[in-house]
Amino acid sequence: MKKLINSPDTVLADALRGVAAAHPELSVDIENRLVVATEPRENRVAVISGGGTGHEPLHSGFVGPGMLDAACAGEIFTSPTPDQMLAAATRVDAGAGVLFIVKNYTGDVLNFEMAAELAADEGIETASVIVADDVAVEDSTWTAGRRGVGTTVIVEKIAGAAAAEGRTLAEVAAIAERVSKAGRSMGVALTSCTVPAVGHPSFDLPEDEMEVGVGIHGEPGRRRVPLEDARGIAHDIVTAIADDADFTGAPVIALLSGLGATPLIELYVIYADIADALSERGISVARVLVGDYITSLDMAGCSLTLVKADDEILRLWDAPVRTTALRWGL
Amino acid sequence: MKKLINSPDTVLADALRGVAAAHPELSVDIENRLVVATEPRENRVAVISGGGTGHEPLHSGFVGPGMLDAACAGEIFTSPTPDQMLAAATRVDAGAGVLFIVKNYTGDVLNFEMAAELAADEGIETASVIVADDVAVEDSTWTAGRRGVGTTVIVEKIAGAAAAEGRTLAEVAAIAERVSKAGRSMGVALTSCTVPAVGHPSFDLPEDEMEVGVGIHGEPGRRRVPLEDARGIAHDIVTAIADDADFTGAPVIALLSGLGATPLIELYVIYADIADALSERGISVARVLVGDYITSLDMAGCSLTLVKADDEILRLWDAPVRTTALRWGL
Amino acid sequence: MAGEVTAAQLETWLRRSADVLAAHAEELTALDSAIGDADHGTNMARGFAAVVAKLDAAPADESPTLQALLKSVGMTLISKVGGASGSLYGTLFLDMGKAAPAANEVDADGFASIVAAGVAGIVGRGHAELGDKTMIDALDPAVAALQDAAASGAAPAAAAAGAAEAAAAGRDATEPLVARKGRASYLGERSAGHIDPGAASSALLLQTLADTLADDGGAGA
Amino acid sequence: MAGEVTAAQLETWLRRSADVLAAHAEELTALDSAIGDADHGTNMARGFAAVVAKLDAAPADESPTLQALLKSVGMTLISKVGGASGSLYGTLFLDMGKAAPAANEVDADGFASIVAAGVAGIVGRGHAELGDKTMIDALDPAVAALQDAAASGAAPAAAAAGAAEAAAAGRDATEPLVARKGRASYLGERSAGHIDPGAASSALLLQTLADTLADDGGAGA
Ligand SMILES: Nc1ncnc2c1ncn2[C@@H]1O[C@H](COP(=O)(O)OP(=O)(O)O)[C@@H](O)[C@H]1O
Ligand SMILES: Nc1ncnc2c1ncn2[C@@H]1O[C@H](COP(=O)(O)OP(=O)(O)O)[C@@H](O)[C@H]1O
Ligand SMILES: [Mg+2]
Ligand SMILES: [Mg+2]
Ligand SMILES: [Mg+2]
Ligand SMILES: [Mg+2]
Repeated sequence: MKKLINSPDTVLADALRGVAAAHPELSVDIENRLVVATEPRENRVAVISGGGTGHEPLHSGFVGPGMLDAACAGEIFTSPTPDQMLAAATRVDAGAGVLFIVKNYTGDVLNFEMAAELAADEGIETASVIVADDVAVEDSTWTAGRRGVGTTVIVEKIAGAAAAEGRTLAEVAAIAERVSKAGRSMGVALTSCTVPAVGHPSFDLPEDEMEVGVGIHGEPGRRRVPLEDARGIAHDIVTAIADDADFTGAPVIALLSGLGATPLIELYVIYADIADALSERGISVARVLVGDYITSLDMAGCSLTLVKADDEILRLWDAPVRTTALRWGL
Repeated sequence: MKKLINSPDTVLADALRGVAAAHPELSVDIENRLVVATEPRENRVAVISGGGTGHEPLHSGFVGPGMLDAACAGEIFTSPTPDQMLAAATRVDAGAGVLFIVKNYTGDVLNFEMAAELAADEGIETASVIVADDVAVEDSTWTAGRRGVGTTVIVEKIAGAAAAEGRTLAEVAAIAERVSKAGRSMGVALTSCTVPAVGHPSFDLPEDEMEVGVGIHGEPGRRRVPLEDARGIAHDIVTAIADDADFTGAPVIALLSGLGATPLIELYVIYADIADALSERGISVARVLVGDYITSLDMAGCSLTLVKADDEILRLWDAPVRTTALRWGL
Repeated sequence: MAGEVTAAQLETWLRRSADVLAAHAEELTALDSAIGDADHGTNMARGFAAVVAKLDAAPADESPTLQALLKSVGMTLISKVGGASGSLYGTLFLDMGKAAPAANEVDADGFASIVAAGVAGIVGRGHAELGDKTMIDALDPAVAALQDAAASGAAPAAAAAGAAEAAAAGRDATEPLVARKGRASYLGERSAGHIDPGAASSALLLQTLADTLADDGGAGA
Repeated sequence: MAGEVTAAQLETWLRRSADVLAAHAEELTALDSAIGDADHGTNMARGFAAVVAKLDAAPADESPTLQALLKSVGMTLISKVGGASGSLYGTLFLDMGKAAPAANEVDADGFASIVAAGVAGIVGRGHAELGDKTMIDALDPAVAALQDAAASGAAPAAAAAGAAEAAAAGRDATEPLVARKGRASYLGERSAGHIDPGAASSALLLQTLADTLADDGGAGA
C-alpha cells in the first residue's frame, strides 16, 4: 500500500488538519470531525450532510455559501456518529431548522435518525432526505433499498441554493427530495481501492476485468466482466441508467466523477462517448460536471449520475456557490 | 494497463471531443488540437500556452476569461507543433499581440520558437515566457536548464489577469516573467505513470520506494529512497524548495497538486504536514490550491509549488477567473 | 452469589471483549470485505477500545450500577463506532441499560430480560428479522437460550454458555443466506456464501461473556 | 547515373524509413524511457507515417524536385512529430530542402552539402555540440563521412554506407556520456549509461539511406 499518509489511524484527523490549513474560510472542528461554513446564516434553513471519509471532495469539499453549512466526517468508509451530527446541527441551526442529506446506507440512516431524535430533544427542528440512486442495486422494499451515490452532490447543491433563497425547511426538504428521486447513478471500477487500515486492496480485479456497478466502498456491483474500451463502458452505464428511469423530455444535469485514481484526461475520453450515448437516446444534457466529485479512495474508474431537471432546478443549480470543490458566481 | 480509453492512438482526439461535449462555452478545434476561449478579446493581449497532453487540467482546463485565451495540446507527453501554435495565435490575436507561456522542455521551447517566427511572418507580435522551476534538476547554463512544472499554472493565472486589465504585451510578459522567476517546485512519485502507447509503467518503483524529484513525464528525479510517511515527504519537498530560494518575508502562493492517481484526501493529509514545515521555516502562505492541477497521467504522488508574491501578484491572483479547473468571482 | 450477574463481571466482560475484538479485527474486517466495506473489525475494535478507555478513566473507588455502566457503554459505542454496527450495538447497550436496575447485580432471569430488551432495541432501530443475515441471527437465538436457561433455573454462567453456543450456531447459519438488511443486501444473491460480520462479532461477544462468567463462576462457586 | 542521388531514391528512402522506424518504435521508446519521456519511437513512427501518407497523396505523374520533396517532408515532420525531435528533424529536412536544387538529382558532393546544411540547421536550432549526447553525435560524424567520401570521389551508395557506419559509431558513443541538451540533461549523471534515442533514430535513418542507395545502386550499376 503506497499512500501519502502518516498512519492508517490518523488519516481522518490529518486530512482535517490539512483542510483547516488550506482553507481558512472554513471552520474545522477536529474534535467533532466537522467542517463548517463560517458565513452568518441569519434565520435561514441550514443544510448538513456527512458520511464516511474516503469519498472526497464529498462532503467537506461542498461546504460553503450556496451549498452545505456543515459536513460530518466519519472514519474511512464508516458513517459518522449521532453526536457529531448533533454538534453540527447545534452549530449551524439559525432557528429555521436543519436539513440532513443522507446517503442510503444503514449506518448513515440509523445514525442520522438518532441525531434527529437528539436534535429534537434540544429543540432543533430537522428534516432528512435520503439519497438512494445507485441503479446497480436491484430495488426492493424487502431490503435496505439502493445505495446513495452521485445524486447526493446535486441534492446538496440544490438544497443549499434553496436554503440560501430563504425557503422554509419543508420547502427545502421537498425540493431536495424531488432532486433525489430524479437522480440515478452507476459506477465502474477498473481497480479496487485500498482501505488504509486494511492495507491491501478490498477486492481482486484481474488485469483484464472490470466491476460494473461497483459501490463507492468497493462493494461488488452487478457483474464482473472483461475490460471494455471507453465506448463500451459508456454504453453499459448509460444503458443501465436510462433503462431505469426516463431521462428524455427534460433538461438533464450530468455528473461524471472519477473514483479517485482516474486522471482527468480519461474522464474526458469517456465523457465523449457518454455524450454520444446520451444523445442517441434522445437525452439532452443541460449542465455537466466532469471531475472528481464522489470518489472511493484510490479506486480507478468512474461513475455517471443523471438528474432529470426542470427550470427551477436548473436555476438553483446555476445559483452562486463557493466551496472548495464547486464554485461559481462568487 | 487499465485505462478509460478507446485506443492509445485516439486518446488526445477523444479527450478533446469530451472537452467539447462537456464545455459548450469553450471552442475546441479538433483538427488543430486547440481549446480556445470564446469571449471577445477586444484589442487586449492574448495569452496562449500549450504542451504535451497527460498533465490535465494543464493547459486546457485553464482556458477562459481571466486566464488563457487558448491552449495547444500535443500528443501525450509530446510538445505541440508550431502550426498548432500559429493557428491558435491567429485565432486569438486581437491586434495587441500574444504571449506564449512555455514550459522549459527542449521540444516545447523549439516549437514555440518556430511558432513565434511563423507568427512574425504573419504580422502577429509575440513574446514568450519560459517556466523552469523544478528544483529537482540541478541548474546549469551548460544544459537545458530546469524543467518547467507547477509554476506554469500560476504564471498562466497572473498573465491572464494582467492581460484582462488591458496591459501591453511587454507588461504582461514582464509580470509573467517575474512570477516565473519567483516560483519553485518539486514532486514525489509513489508509482510510475503508464503512457497509453507504451502500455506498461515508464519506470519500476518497488512497493517500498519512492522517487523524489520526479519529472511530470516520469523523468527520474534526485534520488530513489525508501518510502516515507507524509510528514517525511513534506519535509523533503519543503526543504528542497526552500533551500533553493528564499520564500520568507513575502506572501507566498502555494500549489499542492496531485499527480493524477492520488486521492484528494491524501493531498490534504500531506498538506497539513507541508503547512507545518512551511511555518517552521517562517514561510507565510497567503493563497493555497490543493487538488489536481498539473498531473502525470496516472502517476501517484504530488508536487508542491511555491511562488513568492507581492501585493500586485496577489491582486492579480484574486482577480476573477472562469475556467473549467480554476474559477472564482465569475 | 453464583446466581447473580454483577456489574464488576460485566466490566471484566467488556475489557476482555475489547481484547477479543482487537484480536479478531482482521478476521471481522475480512468478512466485511466479502460482502460489505471492510471496516467492521476496525469499527468494533475502535469502539471497545474507547469503552475500555472510559472504564479506565472512571474513579476506581466508585463501582457503577448496571444501569449506569450499560448506558455509558452504549453512549460510547454510539459516538465512537460509527456505521451500522455503532448505532445498533450502541442501542443494544443503551436499551440494556434502560432495562437494568440501578443496582450492582441482577439474577439470571433479570439478566436475560436485560439482554432481551437490548436486542429488541436493535430490532426497533434496524427492523431486521431472523434470517435477514445480520447480527440478529446470532443475538436472537442467544436471547432465547438465555431466557430458557434462566426459566429452568440455570446459573448465569451456564445460561451464557448456552447463549454463546446458540449465537455461534446462528452466526454459522448466516453463511448460505441472502442478506436483506444492511450493506450486504445491496449484493443480492452475491451475498450468499459468506458469514455476516455482525453476527460474527455478536458471537464473539457472547462467547466472551460465557468465558468471563465461567471463570468467575468457577472461582466463586 | 550511379553518381547521382535522385528524388525517387530519396522517396524510397523515406518510405523505407517509415517502415524501419515503425519496426524500431518500441526500441526507440525504450531508450527514451530510460532517460526521457518514453515517446521518441511513437513520435518518429507517427511523423514518418505522415510523410508516407503525404507522398501517397501526391499526384503519381508529377515527380517533385529534391527541393520540394525535402521541404515538404520537413513541414510534415514539424507539424506531425512534436517534441524536440519534431522541430529538429523538421529543421533537418527543411534546411536540406533550402540547400537542395530545384532539380531531380544531385551528385554525391552536392548531396553531402545538402545533408550538411540540414545538420547545421539542427545545430542552429538546438545549439547542441558533439558530445552533448544528442542526435548530433550520430549526424555530425555522418556528415563528415559523407563529405570525405564525396571529396574522394566515392559514389553516393558507398558514401552513405560510410556515413551509416559513422552514425552507428556516434550513436554507440553516446552511451557513456552525460547529456547536456534535451530532456536527458535533466538527469545529470543519471543520464550516463544509456544510448541517446535521437542518436539511435538518426543512425537508423542513415542505415536505411545506405541500404536504399545500395539496393538501387546495385540494381542500376
Ligand atoms: N438493519 C440491520 N439490523 C441489524 N443488524 C444490521 C443491520 N444492518 C447491518 N447490520 C449489521 O451490521 C453489520 C455491519 O457493521 P459495520 O460493518 O460495522 O457497519 P457498516 O455496514 O455501516 O460498514 C452487518 O454485518 C450486520 O450484522
Ligand atoms: N538541443 C538538442 N539538439 C539536438 N538534439 C536534441 C536536442 N534536444 C533533444 N535532442 C534530441 O531529441 C531526442 C528526443 O526526441 P523526442 O523524445 O522525440 O523528443 P522529446 O525529448 O521532446 O520527448 C533526444 O534523444 C536527442 O537526440
Ligand atoms: Mg462502514
Ligand atoms: Mg516528449
Ligand atoms: Mg462495514
Ligand atoms: Mg521523448
